[in-house]
Amino acid sequence: MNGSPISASDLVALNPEITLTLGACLILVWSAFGKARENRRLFPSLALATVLAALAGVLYGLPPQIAAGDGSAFAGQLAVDTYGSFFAVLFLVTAALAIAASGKFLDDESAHHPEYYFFMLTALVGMMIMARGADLISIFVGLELQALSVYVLVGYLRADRRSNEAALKYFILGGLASGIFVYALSLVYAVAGVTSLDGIRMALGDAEMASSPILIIGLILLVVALGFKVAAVPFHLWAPDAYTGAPTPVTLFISVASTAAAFAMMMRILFVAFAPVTGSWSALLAVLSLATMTFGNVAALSQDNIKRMLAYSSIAHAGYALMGVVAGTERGIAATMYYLAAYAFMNVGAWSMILLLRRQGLVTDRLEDFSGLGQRSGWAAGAMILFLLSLGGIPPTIGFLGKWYVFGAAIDAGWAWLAVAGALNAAVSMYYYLRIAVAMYMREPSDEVSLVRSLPLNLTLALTAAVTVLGVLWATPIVDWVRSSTLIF
Amino acid sequence: MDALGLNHYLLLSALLFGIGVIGVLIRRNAIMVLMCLELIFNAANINLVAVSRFRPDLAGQIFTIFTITVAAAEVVIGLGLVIAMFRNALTVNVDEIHLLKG
Amino acid sequence: MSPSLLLNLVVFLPALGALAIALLLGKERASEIRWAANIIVLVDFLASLLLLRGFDFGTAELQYVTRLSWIPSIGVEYFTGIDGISLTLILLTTLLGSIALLSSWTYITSRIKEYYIFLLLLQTGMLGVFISFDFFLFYIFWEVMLVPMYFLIGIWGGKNRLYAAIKFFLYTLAGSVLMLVAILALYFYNHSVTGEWTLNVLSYYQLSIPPDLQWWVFLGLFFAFAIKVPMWPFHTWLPDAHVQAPTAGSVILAGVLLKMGTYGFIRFSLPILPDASLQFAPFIAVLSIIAILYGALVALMQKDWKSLVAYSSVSHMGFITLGIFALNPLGLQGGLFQMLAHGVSTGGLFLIVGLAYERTHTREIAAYGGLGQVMPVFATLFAILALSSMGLPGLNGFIGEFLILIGSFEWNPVYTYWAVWGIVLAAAYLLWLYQRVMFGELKSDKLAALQDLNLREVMTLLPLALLAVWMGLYPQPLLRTLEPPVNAIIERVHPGYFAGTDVSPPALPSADAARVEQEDEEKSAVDALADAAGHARVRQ
Amino acid sequence: MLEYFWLIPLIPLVGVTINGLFASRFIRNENVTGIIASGCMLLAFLIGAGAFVQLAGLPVAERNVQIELYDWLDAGVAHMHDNEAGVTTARFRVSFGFQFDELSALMVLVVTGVGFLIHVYAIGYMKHDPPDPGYYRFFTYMNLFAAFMLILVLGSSYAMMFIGWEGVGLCSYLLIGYYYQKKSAGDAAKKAFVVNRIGDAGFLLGLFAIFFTFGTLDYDGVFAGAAHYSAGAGVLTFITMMLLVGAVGKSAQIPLFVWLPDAMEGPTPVSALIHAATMVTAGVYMIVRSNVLFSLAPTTMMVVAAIGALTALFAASIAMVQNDIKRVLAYSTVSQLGYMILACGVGAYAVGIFHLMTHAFFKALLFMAAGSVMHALHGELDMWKMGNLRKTMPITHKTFLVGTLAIVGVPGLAGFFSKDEILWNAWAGTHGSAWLWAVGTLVAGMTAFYMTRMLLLTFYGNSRMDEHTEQHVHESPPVMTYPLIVLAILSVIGGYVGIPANLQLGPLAALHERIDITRWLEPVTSGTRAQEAPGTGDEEHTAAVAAAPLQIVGAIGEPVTVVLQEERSEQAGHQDHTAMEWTLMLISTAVALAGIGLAYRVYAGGGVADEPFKRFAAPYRVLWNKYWVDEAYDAVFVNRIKDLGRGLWVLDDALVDGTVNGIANATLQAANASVEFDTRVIDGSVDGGAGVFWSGSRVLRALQSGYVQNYALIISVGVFVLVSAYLFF
Repeated sequence: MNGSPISASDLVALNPEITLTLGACLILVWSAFGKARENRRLFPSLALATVLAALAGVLYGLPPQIAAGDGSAFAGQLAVDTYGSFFAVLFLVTAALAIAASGKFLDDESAHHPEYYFFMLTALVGMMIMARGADLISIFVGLELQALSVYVLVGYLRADRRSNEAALKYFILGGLASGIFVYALSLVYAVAGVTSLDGIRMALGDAEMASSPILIIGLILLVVALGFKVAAVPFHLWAPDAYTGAPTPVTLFISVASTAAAFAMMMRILFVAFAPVTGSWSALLAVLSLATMTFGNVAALSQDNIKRMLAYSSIAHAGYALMGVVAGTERGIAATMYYLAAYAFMNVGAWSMILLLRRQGLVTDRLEDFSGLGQRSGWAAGAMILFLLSLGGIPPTIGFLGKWYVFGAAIDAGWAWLAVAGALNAAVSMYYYLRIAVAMYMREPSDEVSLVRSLPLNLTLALTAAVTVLGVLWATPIVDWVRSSTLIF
Repeated sequence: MDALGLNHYLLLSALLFGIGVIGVLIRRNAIMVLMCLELIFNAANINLVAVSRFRPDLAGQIFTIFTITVAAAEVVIGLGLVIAMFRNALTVNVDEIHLLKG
Repeated sequence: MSPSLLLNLVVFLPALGALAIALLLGKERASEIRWAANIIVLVDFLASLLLLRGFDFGTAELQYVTRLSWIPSIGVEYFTGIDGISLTLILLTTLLGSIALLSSWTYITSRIKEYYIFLLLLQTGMLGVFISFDFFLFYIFWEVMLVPMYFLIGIWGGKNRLYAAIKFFLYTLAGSVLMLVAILALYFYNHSVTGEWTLNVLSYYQLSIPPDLQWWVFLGLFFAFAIKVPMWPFHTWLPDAHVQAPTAGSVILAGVLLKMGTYGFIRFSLPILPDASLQFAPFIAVLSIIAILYGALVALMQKDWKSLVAYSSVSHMGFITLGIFALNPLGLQGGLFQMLAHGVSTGGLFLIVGLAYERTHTREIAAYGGLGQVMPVFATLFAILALSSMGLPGLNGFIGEFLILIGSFEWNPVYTYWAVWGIVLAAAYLLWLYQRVMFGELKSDKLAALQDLNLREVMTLLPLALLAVWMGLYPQPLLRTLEPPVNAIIERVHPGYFAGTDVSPPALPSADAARVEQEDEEKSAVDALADAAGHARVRQ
Repeated sequence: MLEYFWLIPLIPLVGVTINGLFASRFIRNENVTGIIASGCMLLAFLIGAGAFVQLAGLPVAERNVQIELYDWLDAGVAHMHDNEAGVTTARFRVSFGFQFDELSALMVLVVTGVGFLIHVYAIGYMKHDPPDPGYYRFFTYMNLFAAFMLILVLGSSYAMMFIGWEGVGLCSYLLIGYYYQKKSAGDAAKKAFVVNRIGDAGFLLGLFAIFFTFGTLDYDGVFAGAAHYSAGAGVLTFITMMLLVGAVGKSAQIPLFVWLPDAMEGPTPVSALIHAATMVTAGVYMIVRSNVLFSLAPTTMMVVAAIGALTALFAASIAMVQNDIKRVLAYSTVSQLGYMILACGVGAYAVGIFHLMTHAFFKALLFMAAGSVMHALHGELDMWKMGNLRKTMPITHKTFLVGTLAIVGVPGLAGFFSKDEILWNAWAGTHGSAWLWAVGTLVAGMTAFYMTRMLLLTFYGNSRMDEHTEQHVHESPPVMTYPLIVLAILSVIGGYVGIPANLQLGPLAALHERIDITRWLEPVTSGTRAQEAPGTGDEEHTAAVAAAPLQIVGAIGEPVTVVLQEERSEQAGHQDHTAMEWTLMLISTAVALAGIGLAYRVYAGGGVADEPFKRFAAPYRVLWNKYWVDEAYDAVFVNRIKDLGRGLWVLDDALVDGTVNGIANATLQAANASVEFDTRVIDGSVDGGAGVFWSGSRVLRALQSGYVQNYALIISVGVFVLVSAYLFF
């Protein structure tokens, strides 16, 4: 498998990542010229263009262009399949929305620097490699690339102490997780003797190797590391602080994209490499899933800081998404994939809503800032209601369809009790989502709070809101795509 | 006594890993915490190299090279963050940093 | 216009109207909004009356069927239609809806635009529940209903409205999500048997599910429906919601929303899970009887006019569940009839409370007295509705309760013996209420100055009063409408129940039948010609 | 006429519509309203009379005319409980149908006839100045009552009877509460209805049992089905017992008689019409109507007789010491109803109806006369504030005198014949016994006593009125007195339709040959016709429905049944027992005269200023307080039920809701801060178990200490737990 020269097909397969990298470098270099830095329109549009180009590249790479929908590049380092491209599209769309949403915020914070977009793009490259990596090495590299860029983004507001603190905490814990991750990989490697996922699966074919304690320990450490990345309880503790401390647009981006990337990586590793030993991790994940959604929802109940509330709700949603992984079936994978997609839109929408509000021109994240939004701007409030209902899994929203999928997958795979727990959790979660609704519709508006005027931001809101509803009324495209994307396993 | 076996290396790396983790848990100074993270990475490296030595397979060593690179990058970013923190909070003690909680 | 289109129009007209209002009318143009909303629901009501034209009352098959593929990969369809049960409930809903809107003309003074939009959305949600025969679609309508009602209570409600609203929402939601799990279980079981992914309720009718699975699924559905009904001991959200909700909210809540639960039992639990239904029946009967007596006794002691009516609802709904789970034609028909009767009479009683409250701004029974002297019309209508609610022969309440009791007597006289006391108590608490409010000396000059009902207010109550009398004196049309589906359900639960009678029970509507019907409708003239040509060719 | 008998119950409804909708707004003339109402009653009476005559013209077998207006309830198939009639399934269907046979005919005449007189009387009685705005309401209710009462007696099935049954209950509620400004009136009305409802509940259960035994609720079907049963069948006992509960409620028997005395809160014509002449006798009518069933349930019969006798005694004893003339009459009514029930209980149904009729005459008369007195004395009711009215109110006095003589059973007047028949049957009837006769006779004595007492205290002796009233005393207007006179005449001659066997000599025998109520009613009371009725109700229905809506269903067949045999033998018995009958008759008359004498001795001679019986403190107090029955009921039932309701309500908040709001409240109280509570309520946070989650939320958030190394520690612990879990389990 070693030493085969890089072929043109490899480059074609890699074109989205290449595009992103080039775009990133371009931004970095261009920003070196003093005048360009002043230009506020330039870099966002540049980044957006890059992302869209990459998106085009991915979509071009979709079947039927790829024969059989499954191939590999770079000597098996990268998988070329619809699964990967699905997540690629997910990341890129999220990124595009995030870029559109963040511009105004950065302006108001007078922190509108090209580096922001640079790191966003590099993070994207990392995520896409996480999703497409077919070898422990490439996956690790992708993970680190994403992680390091995200650390920086979290600490992006240099002058803001909360931003620093969030970044440092995230960094330390993330570093620890990475360490555990790579150590786990080394143990797996020690047993399996190969680093490619397919190789590991073959190696685990024989029983005594599959049952060796070293492998088990490695596997558990691996699950722990992955759990950390998806913010599963009890490895979630970085999430609330990081999400709260980070600049809101960054939170918007990482709470969706990074989580999705982590899930992409997790599912590929578990379902490709460790398929033979499913029994030894599904129960483990079931416990994590239950703990995660319950903890996330309960902890969110009493939050008055809306960013923290949504942070905990993100944790809870990771719990729901895990149900699909627990199921371990093709249906389960599809469920998780759809859930992540749905989650992306509704969560981006909810976070953008926070970007929309400013108290006396300053950043704000308090529950009461939403007071009377219903009277001030019926449309904004209406959109927020949609997002909240979707997050709570109330029809007719994509959030509901997502829950439908994950619960269904769990029941189908015999995890009915988990589904029941999930269902009840959904009811509990509605309680704190409703607190926002209460603020918006049953409180008097305060003059201090004002809505920012930004076309891109409003477009983001409109788009996400539209998808939140149309995703159900016209669900077939996404659903079919998801189902066709799980064929790799 | 016969030559060192793979298990010895695994044991060594396990100890190193443990030391690293404990260090991360107890050291107050952010710099030292970074160091301990490095220990953890190196524990992994030892494994990888040892394994690829005992069963001829280059992947482990290649992996190691990547790990080292990544670790370096990690330190860079880490120090950067510590400095930024120090600028604002005038401390590098991780237990004095707890604005964000609850 | 094709009949099935008419049905969908009836359901979605309010929502479209809401959209139109939202887009076209600014919130400052209050009176236009009022007029628009009222006209919309009125038109909707008239349109629903058109459904009677060309409805075949003799069959249990679905009619006005619309069947469109929606999310084929998971077998979700847009599948709507009605049988006798749905038809009557739709008529009740449209009627009460228009009355509720009319009643809030002066009652609601703040945030009028939102108010009417929510009411209209609610209307569509409720109607949708009654026409959905795809579980996915049903669940969507079922949940969609919650949201507008939540806001109606939460924004325009009384002092303690937020508490009531959230309690209502979460309580019902907790039930609903369990139903969701149950639905999914059915979904996968159906697939494991038939190998096709479908949420088509009718195809579930054909299943014969192993008892233990039936038991669990029934439990899941039971929580959803029992909370909605609400059955004792899941009833505690009801008094809060009712007392806090604005009049229109209470009317619709009591008139229609509560019926969702019993409708669910009849439409889903009984035909899909016959064995479990039989198994649960005694248990539910006991709960029902507790509800009947418990609700009545608590109502007897209420100091708040509105919560008295609310608790009376608990008692009446107890009768309905008892009738349904008697699992024989009389009980089931009685239950269905009582659903309608209760909608009319209790809806009316809530209007009555609202009218009084609008004048005096108190619901304290003790604050009233002697209204009969100053408000004779009010007194008369109140009397009629109260009497119909306590089941006086010749009024609608009697027919329902009578059939329910006789049905339960067929099943087990002991249940009837206990339930009958509910009727005695009903007389007690309602007459006592009437006496305290209407009889006696006028409590204060404020009361003495009260105006009797104006024309609009009479128009809200009179239809209900007349309906109460009509349903009581000539229930036959309704009963005839309800009988075929009822017989079909009973035959499903008790196979061979009708053996040795002159009645041949119709089969439950079958998915294929519906499909065929649909195709017939779609068959265009062109196809017909093509067929003809084909035949011609064959002949030569 | 006969074809149109179904109009009888509908005509009063016309009056209801006219007076109810237009009177207060457009007519605005009290006389017109009164005349419309009375006119409807008169018309109904005329049709009834015509129909009666035609019915009498028919051969006995065909004296059962039925008509179905429309299908009222046609619900669905039901499975019968196992029964000897062999019915397994039946369709539950009730047609809105009427039946006109000897019994109904008689009842119709009583209801419409007496009803008409009372309406006329009311025209005068209800006039006040200033005009009472409720005047129209009053006549609307009165007509409505008449309509329901007629439905009750004309209905062709138990369901129809039940409609009327509850309907009259409603009307009595409305009419008792007519003076609704008075709290006592409202209470009395409510009490009447609720107590009646208890009876109705029993009736309902009986109804259901009937349906599930015979597969129909139509009289014909039921009675035909009953033929399959031999006496003493358990189910029949149950059915009749349940029906009896209904009758007890309606006819104010022990233990449900408490509502009737209070019902006197209503205007006097109401007391006369509803609570003396018609409604309260519905129970008697029901038992007689169901005589086929009752005759097959000896146990029930015993209970019926016992209840009747006891009630008669009980009420009469109370009546002896009351001072309120209307209350005395009320208790007297209860007591007389006891007589009728007793008659039914001993199997002499016809006699029960006979007494029902005569009682309707003289009791209505007495009430209206009393009303006329009240009218003159500005509503004074205490007979100790009257006296010596015979001068000022001659007509009232004379008519009242006639009524009194009639009720105490002075030979030759109506009461004498009917009461004597009852006593005779109590002795000799199928289920009769010496005890029942003894009680009955004793009651006769008491009746004589309290009636004489009332007569004397009211119209004789010297006046105990205050000046003001005394001056204004006046005879009532003719519109009120004429009905009195008519009724007085009826109270005299009413008895001659049922001449006892031993008096059938000379002209009386001839009269007996022509008119005899027992013979008239025999096809009903002997159950003969029932046995002839074809098959179960079902087939007959199909027949009736298939034919034109106004089709008349006659009865055909030849009379032979067990029941009939019994009746026959009993009649045979009559002849032999003439001697015995004479003795009993003399004894009872003697007792009655003794009662009169005693009362005369005590209360006559004018000088009585105060109740002399107060000397016997203890028994007097017991009777004066009516045995404290009301108090007992309040203490034992009413208040307990209220407590229960209150308790459950608390429970509802505390427990049921508590488990929901669960530990929420607990934690909140522990955390006491009521302020916090409010804020939470305002945040809409106190909610289903929210408290639990809320506090849980706080706990979990404590984990999020903000110290990064705690986080790392938690993570490591998690790792350790997972690893060890795997390695060791």
